[in-house]
Amino acid sequence: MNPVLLPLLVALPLTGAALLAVFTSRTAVRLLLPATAALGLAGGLALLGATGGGGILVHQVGLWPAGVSIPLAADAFSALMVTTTALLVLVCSLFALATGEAERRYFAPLVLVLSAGVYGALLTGDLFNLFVFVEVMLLPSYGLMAIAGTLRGLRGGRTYVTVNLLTSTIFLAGVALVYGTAGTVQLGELAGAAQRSPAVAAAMGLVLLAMAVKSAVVPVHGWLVRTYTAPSPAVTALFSGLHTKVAIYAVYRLYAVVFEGQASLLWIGLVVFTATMAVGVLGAVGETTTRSILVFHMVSQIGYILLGVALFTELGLMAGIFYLVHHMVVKASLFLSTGAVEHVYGTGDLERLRGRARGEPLLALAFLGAALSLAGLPPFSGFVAKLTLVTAAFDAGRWTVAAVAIAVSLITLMSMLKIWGSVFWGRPPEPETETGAESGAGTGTAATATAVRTAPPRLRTALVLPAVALTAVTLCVGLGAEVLLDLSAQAAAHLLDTSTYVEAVTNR
Amino acid sequence: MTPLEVIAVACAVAGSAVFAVGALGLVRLRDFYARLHGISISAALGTALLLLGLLLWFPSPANALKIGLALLVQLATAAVGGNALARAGYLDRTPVTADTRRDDLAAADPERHGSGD
Amino acid sequence: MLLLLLLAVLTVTTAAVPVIDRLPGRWTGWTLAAVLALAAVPVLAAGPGLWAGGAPVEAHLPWMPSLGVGLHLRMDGLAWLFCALVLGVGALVTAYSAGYFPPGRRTGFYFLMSAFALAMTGLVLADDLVLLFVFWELTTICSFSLIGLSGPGASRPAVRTFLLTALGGLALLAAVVLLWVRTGTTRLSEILGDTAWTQDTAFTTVVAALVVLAVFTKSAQFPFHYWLPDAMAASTPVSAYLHAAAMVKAGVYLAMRFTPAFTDNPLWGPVLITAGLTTAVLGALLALRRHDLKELTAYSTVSQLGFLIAVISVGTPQALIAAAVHTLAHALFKATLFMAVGVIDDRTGTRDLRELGGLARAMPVTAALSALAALSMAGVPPLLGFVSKENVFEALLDIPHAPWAGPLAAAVAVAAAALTVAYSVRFVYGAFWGGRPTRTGDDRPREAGALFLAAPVVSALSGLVLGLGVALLNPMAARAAGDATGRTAEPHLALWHGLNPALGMSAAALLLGALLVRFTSSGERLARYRLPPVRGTAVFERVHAAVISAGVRTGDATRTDSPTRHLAVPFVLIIGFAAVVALAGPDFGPPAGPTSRPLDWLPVVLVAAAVLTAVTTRSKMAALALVGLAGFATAVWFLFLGAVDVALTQLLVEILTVVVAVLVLRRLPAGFHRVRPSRTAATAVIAVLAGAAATAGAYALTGRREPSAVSAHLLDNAPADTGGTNVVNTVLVDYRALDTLGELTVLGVAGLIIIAVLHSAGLTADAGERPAVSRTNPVWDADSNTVIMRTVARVLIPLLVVWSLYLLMRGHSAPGGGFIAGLVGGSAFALAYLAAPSASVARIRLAYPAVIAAGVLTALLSGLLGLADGSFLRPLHADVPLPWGGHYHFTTALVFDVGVYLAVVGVMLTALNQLGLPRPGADAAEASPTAGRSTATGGTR
Amino acid sequence: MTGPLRRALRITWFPFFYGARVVASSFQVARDVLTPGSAASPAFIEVPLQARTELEITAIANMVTLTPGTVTVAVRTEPPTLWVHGLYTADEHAFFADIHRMEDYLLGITRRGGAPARTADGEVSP
Amino acid sequence: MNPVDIALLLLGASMVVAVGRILVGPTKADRGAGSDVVFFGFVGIVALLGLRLDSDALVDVVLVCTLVGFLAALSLARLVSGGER
Amino acid sequence: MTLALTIGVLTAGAVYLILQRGMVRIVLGFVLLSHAANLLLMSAGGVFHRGAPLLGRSATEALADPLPQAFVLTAIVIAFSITVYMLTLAATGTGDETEDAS
Ligand code: NA
Ligand code: NA
Repeated sequence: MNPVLLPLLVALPLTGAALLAVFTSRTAVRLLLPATAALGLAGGLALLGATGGGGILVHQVGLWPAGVSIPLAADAFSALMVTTTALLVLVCSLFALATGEAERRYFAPLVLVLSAGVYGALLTGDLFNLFVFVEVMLLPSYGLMAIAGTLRGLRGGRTYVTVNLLTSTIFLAGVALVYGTAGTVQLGELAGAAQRSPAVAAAMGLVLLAMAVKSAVVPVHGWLVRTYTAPSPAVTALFSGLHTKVAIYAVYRLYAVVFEGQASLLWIGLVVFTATMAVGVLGAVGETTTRSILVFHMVSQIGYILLGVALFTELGLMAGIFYLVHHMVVKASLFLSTGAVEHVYGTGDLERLRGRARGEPLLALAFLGAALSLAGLPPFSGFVAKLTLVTAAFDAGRWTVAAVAIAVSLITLMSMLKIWGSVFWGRPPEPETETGAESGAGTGTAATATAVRTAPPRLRTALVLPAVALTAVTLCVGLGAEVLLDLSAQAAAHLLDTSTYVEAVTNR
Repeated sequence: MTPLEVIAVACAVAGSAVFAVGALGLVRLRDFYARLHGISISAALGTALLLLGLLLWFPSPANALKIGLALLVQLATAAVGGNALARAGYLDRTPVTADTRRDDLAAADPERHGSGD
Repeated sequence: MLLLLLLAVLTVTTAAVPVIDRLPGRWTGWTLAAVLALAAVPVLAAGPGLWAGGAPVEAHLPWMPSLGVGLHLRMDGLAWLFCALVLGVGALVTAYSAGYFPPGRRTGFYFLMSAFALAMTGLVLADDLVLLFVFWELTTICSFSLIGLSGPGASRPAVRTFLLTALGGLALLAAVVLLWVRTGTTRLSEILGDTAWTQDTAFTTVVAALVVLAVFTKSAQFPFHYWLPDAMAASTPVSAYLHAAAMVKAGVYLAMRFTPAFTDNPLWGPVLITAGLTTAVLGALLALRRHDLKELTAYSTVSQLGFLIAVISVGTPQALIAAAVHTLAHALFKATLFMAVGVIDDRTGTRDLRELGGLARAMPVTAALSALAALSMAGVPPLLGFVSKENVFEALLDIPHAPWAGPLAAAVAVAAAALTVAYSVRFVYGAFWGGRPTRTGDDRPREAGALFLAAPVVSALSGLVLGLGVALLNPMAARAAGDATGRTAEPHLALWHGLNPALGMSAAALLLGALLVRFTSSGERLARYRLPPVRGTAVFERVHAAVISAGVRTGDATRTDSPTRHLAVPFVLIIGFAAVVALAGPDFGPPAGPTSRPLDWLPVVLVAAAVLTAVTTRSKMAALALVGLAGFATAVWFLFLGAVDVALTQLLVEILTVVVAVLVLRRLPAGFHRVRPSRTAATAVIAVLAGAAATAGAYALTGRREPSAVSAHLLDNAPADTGGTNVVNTVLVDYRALDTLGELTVLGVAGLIIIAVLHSAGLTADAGERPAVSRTNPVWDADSNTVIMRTVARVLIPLLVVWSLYLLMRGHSAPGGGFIAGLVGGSAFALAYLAAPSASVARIRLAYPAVIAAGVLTALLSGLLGLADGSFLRPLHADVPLPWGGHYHFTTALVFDVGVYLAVVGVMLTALNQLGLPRPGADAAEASPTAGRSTATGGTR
Repeated sequence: MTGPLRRALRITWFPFFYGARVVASSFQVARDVLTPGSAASPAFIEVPLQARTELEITAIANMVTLTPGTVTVAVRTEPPTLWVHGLYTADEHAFFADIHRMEDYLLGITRRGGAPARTADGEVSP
Repeated sequence: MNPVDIALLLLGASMVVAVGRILVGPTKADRGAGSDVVFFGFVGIVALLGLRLDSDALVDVVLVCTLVGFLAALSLARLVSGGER
Repeated sequence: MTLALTIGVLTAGAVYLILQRGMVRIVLGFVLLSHAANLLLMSAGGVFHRGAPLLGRSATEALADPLPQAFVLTAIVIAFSITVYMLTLAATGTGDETEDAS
């Protein structure tokens, strides 16, 4: 793949979005949205092909000298992330098309801009440009968050906007200080700067702090928990797969490049991320709706994923990256399967749903598979993820961390079984007479008008397939783990020894 | 300094002094409507002098065009803005000092309700 | 190869179940049984080779080479025994299932049974710890799903069972990983073959404890025993296969496997024997009290598993032989009993001993095979159970740890065996001979069909045959125990050993059992006593509830939709971060030059005045104006710092913010909310600290280095590189156009989401105070009174548009550019909006989303043009000759800037038109003057 | 002098005419600001206009507002009327005279025939 | 001391006075009046800075200031009248 | 030092406003906070060279670093976009209020 094409990963979705902002017809949405998303997936796969063997693609946008230009760079790590992102964008778009949500005003262009922002953020080798692309990703999200039009959506929207804006501002301040101390914001030129200069370290510390808030680690997880329950399931699925993950990606990349994995600071991460795992899972098990359980649980998983960088060993980084990709897929699958139920029955309340497995065996299987994967059970990808991570922790002598990680996975299973036992198993509910769904149910379609109906409607296949597809992915990744393990190892190698990346980005 | 520059600085100082007097009116004048007259001093005379000072400091045709335009716009702002504010204040029933002699607006109101006195 | 083929066959069969299940009638069960039986053939055939001392059968396939984890399979004597059991019993039970269930499709059931057979086979064959764990967990999942499949009532037991066994699974995982990390390999045979790591007692103890936890939960040892009866919610074939013969034996298998590593560990033996014997006695006691035959059988399983664990703890080859044979015996008699329970249930519709009795006449075959199995369980010669139990007694007597341990353990075992005798009698006598006859006459139960009974008959008879020919088992037992312990075992399995202590114990157990039967009416009297009110499931539910309530409390900490609390935490974190950095006291070097000039104090004072007043005022309007002043003062700072473009942009943005804010504020109450003083104080403290941190950070971390290299490059090369002399603008449209593209996208999206949000949520009703003056007052008349603004605007608007185009064109070489120009152009529209006499007249009927999109597309297009010169967003240059001589330096950067311009204008249009919509309710007020007046009286301050 | 020339002169002279007017009234208000006490006698006064076109009305209204001491509060176009807040209205004759002088000057520019003649009390002669 | 600095001080003081009016009110109209003075004062400050910093780029800034000042004045008036045109 | 002080004052005011009730104060707080961030960016370029980077008008030596200026321009527009959107949010749904009760 020619590196000159890297910017097109950003430009093409933006073009699609601009067109969809003008041509808002149903046909246009049905054609352009999936097509553009699929194009992104093709691009991601092409990137994987080009970088899977350890190569790096770099393009200095505008062909200015390195250090002046904004470099876009793709190694196995970014390629993996781009591919997974594109997959989620495609699948969630298809789900949104199935729910009819995609035809809401500007849903489609917003999703495409969001994806463009994520691609840009994953590819850029420039700190300020990262800030810009994060904003490109966030702005559509603000809209998608509030688009549902429910009170809960609007309130969630406010918290979401304000917290993210605050975080972005902190991030910007961090970037400012990095330029103030190092005289550059180009990642390659910043290589190891934090280790050499305490001033740069302090400045980058602020950047990492912002990223920590964005990735919703404890104790700054509350916003995520409160806001991700507000939008529609498709949007939550998309956000869960993309947003916090970009922040996590940035933490990995920045700590590796700018700090060169400085060992003396890792304990902070270990403490924080371990707490994140534990608090997240406890919070999840205490919730009472499908979505709030899943959302709270994201926090826990974020702790797991970030442990990789806090260990900063070859195995740890590899495990973290594997976990990251696995989590993006699985969490989206869970949101989409429970979201399908929520969409059709108008509620995600565990008390009001029962016995769905009988009518929707395929959906139930999709949920169960993903849930087991999330809990780290074989033969799904979650097992390999947990195994490598726990092994990495033990290998690094972090017994406590490993023990917590293991214990947390039991409560994870507990929280997943809470959903399973309530929503999918049990006696299907007796005919209910009540009709008023809570305003928080959130999809805004006709289905929300009534609660669980007397004759439960069957879910359309188009609504079920997205979750099934993603669960199939997690199963395949579990069975054929070597492919992803190998890519993760490749990615980890570039984080552990950043010289290749740095040389490529700085043209040295 | 060239003589022109001296005049420029003099204009600037004079303009700011005039401006300050108008602004002081915000404190010294007794009601909202009276304060508007103080603002007129600052906005019209004060800024005009200041802009003139700027023009004299950079005397060129281009600057004359720009600053002349700026002055016109500034005066328009002072006028239109003053009017808009006065009317808005009246609409909002901003109270007047007790010695306000009369209110023809209320008198012109066929319903004669809720006049601004 | 054999092993891979075996797994492959099972995998394919499992995958094919949905297809097979399309066969009519009961054929699925039969087909599966046939497959399992056929699969057992080569395994059985491999037996003699192994017993003769042949090398274990091995197979390898890569799986996760980067982790060193592979599909390593190994069948030695121990694995052979379990493998044969799994396949054999599996074949029997699936055959039985065919008869047990009414004809019809049961895809889920057969799929899971098949998957379970696969998992269990894999588990015992795995020579890779990770692989073993995978199969271990798969059996758990199969068990969970099979229990849950049996009906709505089973979901809770399934969940309980799952969580408990998953707990053990996680312990196993920890053990696996610890061993892996310690030994550097996941190969089970290598790890157990070289037990150098067991020298580290602490480490070994930890691993042993974890393995113990795994074994105990899987094999239902006290205090985890309760799950097994709980799991009886599953259908009888599941109970027979998973919860009697196979899955629960996984723990037994694991304990036997790890014997060489842990025998010498001080924890392993005592814990195993204590728990094992406790479980044996407790399980038997509980079994004796049951009325439900299935529950009785389940508790009996618990008890028998206790025997097995206890004897494994001894660790000697003799003990392992006993364990191996008893495993086999138990599998046979317990599978038989479960299947018999299923038959009884099927024929009579009940399993309750209080409703059953005298079935022997009606169901003689069932009675006979139940009796055979029960006698084997009770340890009555010449059945296999007799031999195995006697070997257990013998092994227990030889406990090496302490001289008193053997006799004590043996005594307890005898007690448990006596109870076993008693409940065996309770089962068989109670159901088939004693009690009131179950229904009579035409309604009386009939014997089940031959195909239904075939499987239990085979298993029951096997117990008899193998008991009689027990000596034949010697080579098998020797190999199994040898492979388990790593030491040579010399078995002497026989029905008659002469008069030895074990025989005495057997006799004692039978005698005591008989007495128990006599004096407790086969346990009936015991059932009346209340046992301590500790029930496993209740404890589980209590723990479960405690975790959930801890979870609720965890969630409570963040359960608020007020942004404030979510925003406070990051601030506190930053303050903390700054404090830590400050305390570390790093040396950031001296300032590279003077950091302030006297005139700087002007914006400082203005900012301070604006900020201080903005935070204190309770008027929204005042706050808006004061924040605007802060913005202006900031613009002054920009001017001081040589940032003319920035100052211009700042000014424009500030004003446009005010314009938009006014559109919003008019819908809101004029004043801010009141806030509690305590909160105000806390907020002020955070604010001041944050301000201090910001000052310190800005002072310490900036201005201490020489001008950057990139700055020098830009200042030296901008004109040559780009043709522009306004360096800031060249950065925006040439060097870092990608940033600008992003920024312009952000702006455009803002326009779209404003429309989207208002489209779905709508604007709030107007809450601003209504004008208080009578509507007939001339001051009200908007048409007349806006004449001044309109007339001036008519002049200003074209001026602004022309000026904005000029700014656009010259941006490359002087302050200006797309954004500034766009903002100026946008303010022209804002002016038009403000000057219009009514909101509907003010509406600018342009397709503003299209303007935004056109802007973005133009910018993208100019970017794509750059590809012609080798890169996206690379500006192209051309000198266009002018008709009046000279030439104009054209660059596509200008096209890019036009895109920016369009987007900015589009967004301004959007904001004005969307937020400037007529106020909801305004028309109503106009229609009714009284409405206007009533607000007038209430609206004045 | 012919009409156009006369109007050109009037336009040229306008800044000085109006500037003097503004300066004078500025001093009047400034005195109130800078010295203790006040000579003010404020009122909202209805001022009928000779101006007819929107441009004329706008111009006179703005000139009134721009002059310290008078502010246009409301406008009516049919018939053209201003409501002016005057700070010094004790002498209403002078008050009207000041406004009429400005209006006449203005109309002298905007109209070919100049401003219509007025009676002594400021009313337009029929 | 540079005489322009004195002028800047005077304007600065004027703005502080205006800020006081914005803060004290008491009516929305008074706050609007204070704001107007702030905006005009700002235009003046920019003009003075043109002299003080000797940068004719500020002439453009002045022009933009006056142009947008118009918008600001109208907007604030609109707010005073409760959004009434 | 003066610039750092300005940044601190803006930050303090911003934080105070952001932590109050009501969407409007939060929005205004963020406006102040973005000023602070922008000034910090300017500060990052150094405050000793303050010449406007317009080439050909004065000597290059005393010119300010143009890069942070470009950064600030970008940041201002982004902040403006979000501010306008937040104001829209304040005018929808429950209006200004962000808390159920104080
Ligand atoms: Na439920
Ligand atoms: Na006036």
